[in-house]
Amino acid sequence: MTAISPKEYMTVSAARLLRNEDVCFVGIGAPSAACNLARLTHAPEITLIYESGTIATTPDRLPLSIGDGDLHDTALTTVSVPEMFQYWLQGGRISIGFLGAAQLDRRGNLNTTVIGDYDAPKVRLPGGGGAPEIATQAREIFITAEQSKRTFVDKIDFLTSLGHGQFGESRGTFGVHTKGPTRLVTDLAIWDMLDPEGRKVCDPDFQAQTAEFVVVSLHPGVTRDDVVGSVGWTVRFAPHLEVTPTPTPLELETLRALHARSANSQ
Amino acid sequence: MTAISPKEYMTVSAARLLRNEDVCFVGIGAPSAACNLARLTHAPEITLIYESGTIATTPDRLPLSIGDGDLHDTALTTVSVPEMFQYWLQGGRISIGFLGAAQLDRRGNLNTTVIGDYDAPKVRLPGGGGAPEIATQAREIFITAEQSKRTFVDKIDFLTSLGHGQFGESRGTFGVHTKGPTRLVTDLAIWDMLDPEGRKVCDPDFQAQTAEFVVVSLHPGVTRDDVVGSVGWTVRFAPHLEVTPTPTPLELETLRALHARSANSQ
Amino acid sequence: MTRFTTLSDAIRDNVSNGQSIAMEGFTHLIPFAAAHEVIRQGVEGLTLIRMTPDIIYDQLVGVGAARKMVFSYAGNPGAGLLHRVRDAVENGWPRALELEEHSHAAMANAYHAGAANLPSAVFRGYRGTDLTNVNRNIKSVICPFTNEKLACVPAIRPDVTIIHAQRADRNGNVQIDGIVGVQKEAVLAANVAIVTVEEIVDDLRALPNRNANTCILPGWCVTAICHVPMGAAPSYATGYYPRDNDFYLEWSRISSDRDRFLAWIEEHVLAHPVDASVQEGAR
Amino acid sequence: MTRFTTLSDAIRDNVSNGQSIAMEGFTHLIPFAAAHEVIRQGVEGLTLIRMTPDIIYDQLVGVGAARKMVFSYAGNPGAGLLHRVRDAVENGWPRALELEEHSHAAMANAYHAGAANLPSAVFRGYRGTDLTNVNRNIKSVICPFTNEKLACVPAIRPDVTIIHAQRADRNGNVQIDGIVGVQKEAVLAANVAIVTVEEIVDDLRALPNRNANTCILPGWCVTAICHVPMGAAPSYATGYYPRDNDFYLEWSRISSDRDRFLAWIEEHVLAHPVDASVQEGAR
Repeated sequence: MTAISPKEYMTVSAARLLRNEDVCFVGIGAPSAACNLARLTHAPEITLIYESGTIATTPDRLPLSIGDGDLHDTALTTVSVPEMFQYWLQGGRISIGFLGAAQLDRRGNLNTTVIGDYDAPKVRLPGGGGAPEIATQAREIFITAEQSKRTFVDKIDFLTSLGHGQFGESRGTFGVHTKGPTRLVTDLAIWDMLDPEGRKVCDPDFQAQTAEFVVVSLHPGVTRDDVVGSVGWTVRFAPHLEVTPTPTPLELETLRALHARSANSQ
Repeated sequence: MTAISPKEYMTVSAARLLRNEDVCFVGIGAPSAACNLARLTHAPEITLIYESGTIATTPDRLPLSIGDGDLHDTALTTVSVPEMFQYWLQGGRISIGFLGAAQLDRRGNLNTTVIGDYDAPKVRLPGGGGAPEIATQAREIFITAEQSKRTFVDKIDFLTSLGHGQFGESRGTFGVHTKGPTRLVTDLAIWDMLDPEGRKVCDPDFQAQTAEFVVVSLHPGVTRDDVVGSVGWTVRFAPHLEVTPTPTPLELETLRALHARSANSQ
Repeated sequence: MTRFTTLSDAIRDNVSNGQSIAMEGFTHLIPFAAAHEVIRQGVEGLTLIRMTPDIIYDQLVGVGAARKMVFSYAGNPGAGLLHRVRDAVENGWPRALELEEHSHAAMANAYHAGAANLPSAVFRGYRGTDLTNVNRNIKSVICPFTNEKLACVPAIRPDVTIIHAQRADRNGNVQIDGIVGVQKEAVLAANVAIVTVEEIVDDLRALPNRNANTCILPGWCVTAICHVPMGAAPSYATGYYPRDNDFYLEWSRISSDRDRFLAWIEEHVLAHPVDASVQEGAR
Repeated sequence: MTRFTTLSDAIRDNVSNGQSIAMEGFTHLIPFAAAHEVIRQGVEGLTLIRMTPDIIYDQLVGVGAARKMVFSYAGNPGAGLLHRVRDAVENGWPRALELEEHSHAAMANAYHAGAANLPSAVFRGYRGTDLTNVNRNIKSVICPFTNEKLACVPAIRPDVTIIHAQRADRNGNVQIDGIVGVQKEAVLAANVAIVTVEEIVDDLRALPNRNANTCILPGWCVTAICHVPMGAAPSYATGYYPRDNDFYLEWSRISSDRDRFLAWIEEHVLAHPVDASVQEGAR
């Protein structure tokens, strides 16, 4: 078996965050691979939902788009898009929203709208899609993205999807009472949303106004400098830094087979 | 063939108001018989919709309830009840609402809620059901009811479903811009909603504030006194009073066969 | 996640005095067996929510289980009035019944809003009707784009929703064929959902010929599933048994007299050992 | 009532400069053939409405048919950015494109409100996002029961909606299988609805095995039906042909250069005699 790539660490580590009983609203790309890997390994009964309306879908290959035919053909049921956003997402039926981003900050706020000024953009990105309401209505948010100074920025150019707002704010500032971003999984590390006392979002004493993503685990072979060098803000590391467990052979084989099937069918 | 009953005159006359291209929201009882008679005679392609969600239903017998299995089994499609009221009725897709009532006044206002005071009713009637919004959102309303002083009253005890409001008002007073009640078919006569100049609702100069139901046609054998004696207000008759055409043998046979099939299957 | 239980356990574990309960099914699939179990367990002080109270709430109101009813059409469909509801409203027998009366459009929108986790439903309705004078839960909002005044009613969020469906699979996924009514909304709007079913199958995904008007509720939206054949009789279940129209007509006679009603409840509901009424149909 | 016409007649009779048009289909059943006919007929000044503009609006924007786009996700799904939309927004080529940008939840609710003939849609959304700063069509209402502030956007009421479906019957009833998206809402919200279909069958009622996720639009809700096999390619039609994922990836290359894009449009859209592109697929 060839060496484990950073991206494989990312996908496997992200997959491990998911539990069998989760109902997961899945974004395309890295989130989709992680969610399906979880389903094909330790969480066979996880419910995967795509915003195209497919509920409890079990695709054999990764979809290229959010609405590939496989997603419908292997779903328990397919609902209309208005119903998906009204009854299922806003209805509070989603336990985990899994999001990526073109830009993110240390508070878990995401930008998928523009680089530069909105009215005269340097790069016009696709926009929010489902993310603004996934970010506020799923009960908890996991983020996954490859680290780079272009993506991990001190200040995002546009706030598309709310994390914990600016320092000094909280989600409650905006009338939002779901947990928001709790975990960030990258190609280099695993980050937790922690306040200065090291408390997690689920802790009743969690101080949202001062919380930020903190590195809690480095993938094997990754140094603190690697992390610092690919992030546009001053990185905080947890006092007891873990080493991310190596993917098991089963995880790795399953992921590679999934990617192989997906490539063949496209 | 036995003599034609007053109720048969009512049903056949009501059926004749419907056209092949109508989309009709059907109430149970007399409206249902009239609508299905129209479908089985001169309007084979009429679209019948029941509030249970059945669209373009073609039952072989009259349903006892608004949601009998036959209505679904013979429908083009069945939608949920929220969708029925949101997309189809409020959506403006219904050309004719066909209503009955426990009490009605000469302005086409209907009461199906209580006889007596609301908080200490003499008789607690079933209530509005779909009628309050059928009355305002179907593009036009036909009413059918058997005449009696108990039903045809000078002042209804409770306004469940808007006709043209009180004298001096119009539907516009309440922000309603559909035609409202235009025809009333009873066991004795056919009435049109006319203003004092004899103008109909569809006339651009129609004066809604002063309009009322006016007798335009008497069923054969019915006298003016019969009508006056079964109505609790001072009846207006059209200057040129018609005699309602006798049901054709086909209409009568079809109606009687429909009732016979319905009775046998219950 | 879904638990498969007996009907008596499902009611005992999830239904208690003073709750708001929606038992839905628009003419079709009315959960009579579950309502009878509620009567047998002597639950009291309920707020009963249902678009068409039908015979099912006439029975619950007649035994005095309810203190309030939220509804839009309280008739015996095709047969006339609901005599037990009338007796409660007109004479306070066996106890007074508070009414919160809506139109169908309002109830349908309120269930929709409940399923969508909104505080209220906005729609174009109630224009010109006296219902706005007798129901304080009919308010309005102004459209900020057109200044049109629209009706607004509170979302329905029952403590418990009970429905009957044709089938569930072993993962707890529930399927409804035929007239689907507001059952999906009523389940998704509720804190707890109990579903009685005609049949339990292995896997809904594997069923051939799923009908065009099928509604499916995933198992993780349902609290308890009970296998109760004939659980909707004298209502009906498309594909299983027809509506017992004769009984609907006969109910007018049974319910028009207090003693006759109580004798019927005694014989057909209370005298049955728990769940046994179900096995032989609800009558 | 429905008219069965050629695609060129349907576009000529119903689409004109300056209209608002929704061409819907959520990844699935995107009406490419109809969009190509709009390009061939040289329609201009359109307001294009669509949750996911996708390649279909990249092409319409690229030829300069649009002055405004109402949308919520302007990516090439699975492949990256929409280069023609970017070029219009970033450089005004071939003309400036005004954007009205929403979230999916807002667009879905706005179509729902349009189908329901409401002036606006009320939902819980847009909290904390900068989108409220750049889109004046995001307002709010206060729930009169809870005082919660809810988002409010105008209902979508297109002049014309165009969709593609698997089949229609001779009475004009339309059936969609698979991912149904917002097509029903888009059709019911519109003043005029054009539907292209893979197949025309005798009678939808007589079809066996109607699928559980079928959507049906009665014929009297549809203005024109056009028989256009492969009318959704390179998107897909469940039961007929799969998504041409290779083309979606290739589009990034074609569209990233103005000349290459124009050559592609010339060869694959304009050079085709009317409707002929359809018969051999949209590429």
